[in-house]
Amino acid sequence: AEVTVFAAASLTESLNEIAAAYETQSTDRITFNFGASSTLARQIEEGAPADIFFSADEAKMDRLEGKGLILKETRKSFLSNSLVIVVAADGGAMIESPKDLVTDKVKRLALAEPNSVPAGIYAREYLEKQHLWSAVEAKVVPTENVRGALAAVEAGNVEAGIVYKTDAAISRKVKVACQIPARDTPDIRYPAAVVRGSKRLEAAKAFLEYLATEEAGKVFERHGFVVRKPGSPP
Amino acid sequence: MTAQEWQIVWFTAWVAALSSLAILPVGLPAAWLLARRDWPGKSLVETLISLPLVLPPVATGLILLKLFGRRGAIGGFLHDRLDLDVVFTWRGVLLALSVMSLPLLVRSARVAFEEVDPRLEQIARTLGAGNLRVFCTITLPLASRGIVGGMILAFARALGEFGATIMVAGNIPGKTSTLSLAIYQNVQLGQDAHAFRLLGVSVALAFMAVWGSELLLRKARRKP
Amino acid sequence: MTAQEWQIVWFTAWVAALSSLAILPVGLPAAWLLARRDWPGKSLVETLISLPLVLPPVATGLILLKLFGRRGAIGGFLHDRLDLDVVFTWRGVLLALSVMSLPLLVRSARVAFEEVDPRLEQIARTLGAGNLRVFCTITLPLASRGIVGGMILAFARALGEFGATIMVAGNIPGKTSTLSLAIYQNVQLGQDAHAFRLLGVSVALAFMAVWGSELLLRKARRKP
Amino acid sequence: MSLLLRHIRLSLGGFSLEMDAEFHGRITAVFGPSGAGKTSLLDLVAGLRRAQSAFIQLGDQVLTDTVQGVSVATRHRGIGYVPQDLALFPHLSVRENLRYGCKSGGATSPLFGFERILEILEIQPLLPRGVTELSGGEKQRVALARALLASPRLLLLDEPLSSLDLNLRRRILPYLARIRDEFHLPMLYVTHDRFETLALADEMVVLIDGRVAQTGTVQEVFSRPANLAVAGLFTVETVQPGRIVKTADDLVTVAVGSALLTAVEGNLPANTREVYVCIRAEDVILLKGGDSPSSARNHLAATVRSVTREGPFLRVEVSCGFTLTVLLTRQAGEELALETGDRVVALVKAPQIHLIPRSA
Amino acid sequence: MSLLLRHIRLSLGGFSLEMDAEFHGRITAVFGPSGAGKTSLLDLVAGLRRAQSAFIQLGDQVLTDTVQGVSVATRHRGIGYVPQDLALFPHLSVRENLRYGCKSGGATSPLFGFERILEILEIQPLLPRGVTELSGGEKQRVALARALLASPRLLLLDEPLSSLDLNLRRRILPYLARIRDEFHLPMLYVTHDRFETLALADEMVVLIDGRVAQTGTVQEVFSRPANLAVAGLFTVETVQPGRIVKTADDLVTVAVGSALLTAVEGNLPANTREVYVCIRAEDVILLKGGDSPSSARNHLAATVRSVTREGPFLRVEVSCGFTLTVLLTRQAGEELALETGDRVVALVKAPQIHLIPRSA
Ligand SMILES: Nc1ncnc2c1ncn2[C@@H]1O[C@H](COP(=O)(O)OP(=O)(O)OP(=O)(O)O)[C@@H](O)[C@H]1O
Ligand SMILES: Nc1ncnc2c1ncn2[C@@H]1O[C@H](COP(=O)(O)OP(=O)(O)OP(=O)(O)O)[C@@H](O)[C@H]1O
Ligand SMILES: [Mg+2]
Ligand SMILES: [Mg+2]
Repeated sequence: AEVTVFAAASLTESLNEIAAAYETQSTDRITFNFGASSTLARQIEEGAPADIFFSADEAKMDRLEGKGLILKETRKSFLSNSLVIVVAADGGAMIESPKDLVTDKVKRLALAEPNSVPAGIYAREYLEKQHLWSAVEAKVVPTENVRGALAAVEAGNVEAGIVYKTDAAISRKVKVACQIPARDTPDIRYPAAVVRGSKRLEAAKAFLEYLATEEAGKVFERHGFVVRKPGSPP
Repeated sequence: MTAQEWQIVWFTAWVAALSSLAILPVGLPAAWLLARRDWPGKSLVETLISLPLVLPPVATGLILLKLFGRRGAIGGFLHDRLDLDVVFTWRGVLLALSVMSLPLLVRSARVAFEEVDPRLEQIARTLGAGNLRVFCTITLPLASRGIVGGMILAFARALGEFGATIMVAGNIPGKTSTLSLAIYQNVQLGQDAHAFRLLGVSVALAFMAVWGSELLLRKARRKP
Repeated sequence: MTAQEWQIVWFTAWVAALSSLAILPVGLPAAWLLARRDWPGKSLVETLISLPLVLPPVATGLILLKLFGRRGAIGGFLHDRLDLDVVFTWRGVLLALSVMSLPLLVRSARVAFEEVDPRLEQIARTLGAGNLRVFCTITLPLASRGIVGGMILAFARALGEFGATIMVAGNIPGKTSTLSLAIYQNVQLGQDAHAFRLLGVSVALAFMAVWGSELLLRKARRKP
Repeated sequence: MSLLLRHIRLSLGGFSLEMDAEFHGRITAVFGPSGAGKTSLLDLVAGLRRAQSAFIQLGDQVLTDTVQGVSVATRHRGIGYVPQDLALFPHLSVRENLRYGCKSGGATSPLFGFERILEILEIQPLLPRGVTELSGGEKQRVALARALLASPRLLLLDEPLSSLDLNLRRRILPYLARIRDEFHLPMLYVTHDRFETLALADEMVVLIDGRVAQTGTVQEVFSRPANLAVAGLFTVETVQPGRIVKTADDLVTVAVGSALLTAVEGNLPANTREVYVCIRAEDVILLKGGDSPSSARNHLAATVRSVTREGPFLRVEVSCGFTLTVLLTRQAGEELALETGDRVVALVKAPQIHLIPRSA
Repeated sequence: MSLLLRHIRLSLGGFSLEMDAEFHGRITAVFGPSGAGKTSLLDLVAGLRRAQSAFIQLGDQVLTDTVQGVSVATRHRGIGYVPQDLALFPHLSVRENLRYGCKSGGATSPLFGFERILEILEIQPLLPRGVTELSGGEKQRVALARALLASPRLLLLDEPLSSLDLNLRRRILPYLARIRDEFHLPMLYVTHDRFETLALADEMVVLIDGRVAQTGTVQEVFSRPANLAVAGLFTVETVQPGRIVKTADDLVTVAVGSALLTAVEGNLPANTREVYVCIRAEDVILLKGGDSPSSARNHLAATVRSVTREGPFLRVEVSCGFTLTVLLTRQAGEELALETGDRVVALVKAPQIHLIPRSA
């Protein structure tokens, strides 16, 4: 059977690798549709023929679950990520801690759109929790996605940006100035679930199971994700 | 380039070309009506036709998705009656590209039709030509420069279209992935080298279209 | 609509109109050269001009960002010498819209220039008119229909442009946020009601442009 | 085949064409000053312009009837049209232009055959060319050939020979005359050329300012222009105000300047007193030295005022109580050896003095 | 002001224009059959077409010299051009068209003044119109006015009056003549009309197939066409092959058909034997009943073959050993009461028999 997976763009490389491995041991074929989680969610809402939805944030998955578009019992979150603050690789701002974002060293801060894009939403929640948001809000340059934030830092028009740890590796012209400690960040999780109405239910479930195996986990970890141990708190 | 990349290139070239042709039967009559007839609500219709240009592509994509999805008014009918799926298939790509590039053809062709001297059409009628013959043998060839120009714009736009395509057809490798989507993805993933290679291919396709049309027009002008 | 939404509407209308005008001084001469002169590499230049149409908008946006960022070749110069920032300001929006809509103007104008009878320009010369006067009083008015058509396409495209704009100018509320960006955001959030209201405004703007240009052309035709 | 035009009314900006006429002739010349409405009339007959009111019938077929709402589509009218602006199809070659309306039906006759028309109009070598690569006269011939090749039932010709040289005209005119004679193909022929009219047309309509100033046979109109405006169109060289002093036996005596002329009354309205006297230059004969008996009624003693050579002719102005213009062949002139100041006698026959009523 | 055209060579597809000529006249008529290269010549002088080789000088100023690489820009040539296709600016009103090249300099002269030109050409009421709302003749007048208003140093007129009625022509011709006389404004005037040429031009160039067939004064060219092709352009009705049988005292005797004619030798190449004999119809006099003494050298016994009425003339074909065409005024014809079969005498003066060499 052919399983169609709607997955967040940031998972492209790891999922391609995992699918290749999976296809050597299964007769099922895996087809992907990569895009922004929000786009994928909209598509599923409009009846797109997806078998599995692999989102970059819980909010989108919640929305679909609320509408009864996924099989609740299949939903699992086995990946997470963390945020980092990036600056230009050469001559970037000297930032040692998130508090420096408030100072004059940072005149502008690039974030993925803090209302709709997961990375932006997480960053905003983090800053709010640290009571930094009100001081930083005016400096924020919202971009469409992580790549926009990185490009903005590269271009030198913003002093810093907040992106996923997995994304920071994309550009050689930026460097991680400081990691945001896992305890402070909101719970960044990548939930996956089988879509209701899937005509290849068994195959979809099988692939979803495979994604949670250790074998797949290694691939995810190689690409910078944090694999959550099964049974760790949701 | 990998086999997969070649597949994307062929698919893109083919679907973009197909969409530039597919919009002719709708676009040319519409353009002609706008150019030559006065009717109430003309400006409105003209605005509607240019909507896909005015709206952010995702919005257009969403509207198309709503209409052509299995639950949509048109998509439902097609699926139930003809067992035809549009969205997330190559047909969805064709649909998105066609809709997005239609306004470019219509406006170019409209201007071209307006510039055709009606006197020539009249004289063709005295020579016994009916409306269809006049249109095909006089109006159309005389407007050809503008129409070809519009088709090139449409083709170029089809090559570059991203927002509506990804909404309607997704980015399914080997099925709906176009050059533009692949470039986007490579850019997102920071694989600039890849992206630039594909950009090069896009540019080459566009160049061939421009150059081919130039040649075509020049030959058409020399032919007599 | 909220005050913030009004601000977005005004900003969008204003910057889209400005970009449609801003591309004239570059677009018209380029179109004329393409239409009237033969030079080696013409097809290449033509392809290059239509690049922003061919490439996915993000790619164009990325290239612009690289060029016009403070560390970019052009942006660096502007920042260091003139203390002028382009990206993430309204200038960035203007830049993105201009670049994205330029090919639409150029191709339309090119076709229009090609259709102008060179005999009329020659006779204007016998009446003592220099190149500039001939261009302004004969070529330009006779090509006006095509040029206005191209400007409408450009304006419409500017209203709908999304990918390049957000890359170059961000989506800074009250500063660089355009209708198109706002609609995108609403669509992504699933706030369709909001999105549709803003879509309505976009359409109204486009309608006004279409209708205004129609009126203008009709008056121009009646004037003599 | 007759062409009926009834209660035509057509407005174009400040201009209006209003006429009522019927033509039974084979070729009807449409004469009139620039801007008189000749082209508008042809457009109307071809169905290319809508009139406010019109009834047009060709033979048995009603082409246009605004009252009944009838309007036969242009393509079904079977009308060949050579418009003033020629309107060749710029994207087609000469051959394609000619083939555009070509009907195989016409080819049955050698006169209407493709080859024959090409030969007469000398367009064989132009066939492969684009129409933008033609000279003015070449374009005109192609337009004429194109209309003929469509084997029409009615030909509308708007100054079809205006930019051709004499040689070509001399070949084409007899050809058109043969088409007229052998095919009974009626034509409306717009021209400013008196000789073309004489050579081809049998009937004539004169339009002035959108109104029919006169219709009739060519001879009638040329020899008896209905009014001054019409007369002015045909080089009637002498036009002088006069006053009728006597009427007797269908002959009238008119005082012009200090001279008295005898003319035929014709159809002058009763009690006309004030008239214009029109005399065509070639209708006057000059005698030198002494008056000799002649059948001409008017013998006027005259003095030569000027002699101008005009191509093959001599234009002589004499004064004989008024100024009279006389046209002589150069030969005749040389025999008379006319010099300014010479005393001569001018002979004019009574029927050749044309009277047009004038308000005093 | 003289116009020099030296080693002109211009290729256009299969056609080539090659000429060498100079014009010192005030108005030079450019004559020639359709497609002879008249328009091409004017375009070249105006600088609108590039030649492969050309040297053009107007007065003291070299306009084009392909050897030296000189080419004065069209706008600095000071040339007023009324092209065959008129080329009015379609987006401008008549007034704006007229004002386009208007120089204040010209307005100083009443003859070149705006008002005066409008009056002569009758375009006052057309001023506010768009040029698409004009009739053919109206367009032509606007084009002429536009060229005049630019106060040029040289006027190029390509059949400027071809679609105007006689009345207008009769007003415009003297006006052009006055411009010629008062302003010494030279003109190249393309026309097919012999009368326009006679009325205006003093010099003439005949182009045939892109070559100069003849240049000279108007009288010279009209009375002594250099060859058959040229003669054909001016209605020389009788053209017959003949053979010179005797030459004596500048007079030659030519055998034509069964007749012998006496002609002036003129500048025939020595030892010419085979010739064409050209006789203009209006140069022949017919006498009826008996031969009477006359100064004419050639008295030919003839039989009337046909009599055709042609407007104000009678065209009579007689056979006198060969076929001879004669043109008479209607008057003269009626006096002779000619009938087919009548025996007459045809008189032709020796200088009016024109001989053109022919290869046997
Ligand atoms: N579109 C128009 N709008 C207004 N007036 C017009 C229009 N077209 C023609 N006319 C006027 O109508 C009148 C008749 O025009 P038409 O072309 O029939 O004249 P014509 O007899 O053919 O003249 P010509 O011999 O100069 O060609 C003219 O006075 C002209 O100015
Ligand atoms: N663009 C062209 N390509 C090829 N041949 C051409 C082109 N333009 C003109 N010709 C040819 O050149 C010759 C001269 O043309 P030109 O227009 O000078 O003639 P003309 O003497 O003005 O004739 P007319 O009296 O018919 O206007 C013609 O035989 C014509 O067919
Ligand atoms: Mg006309
Ligand atoms: Mg010509």
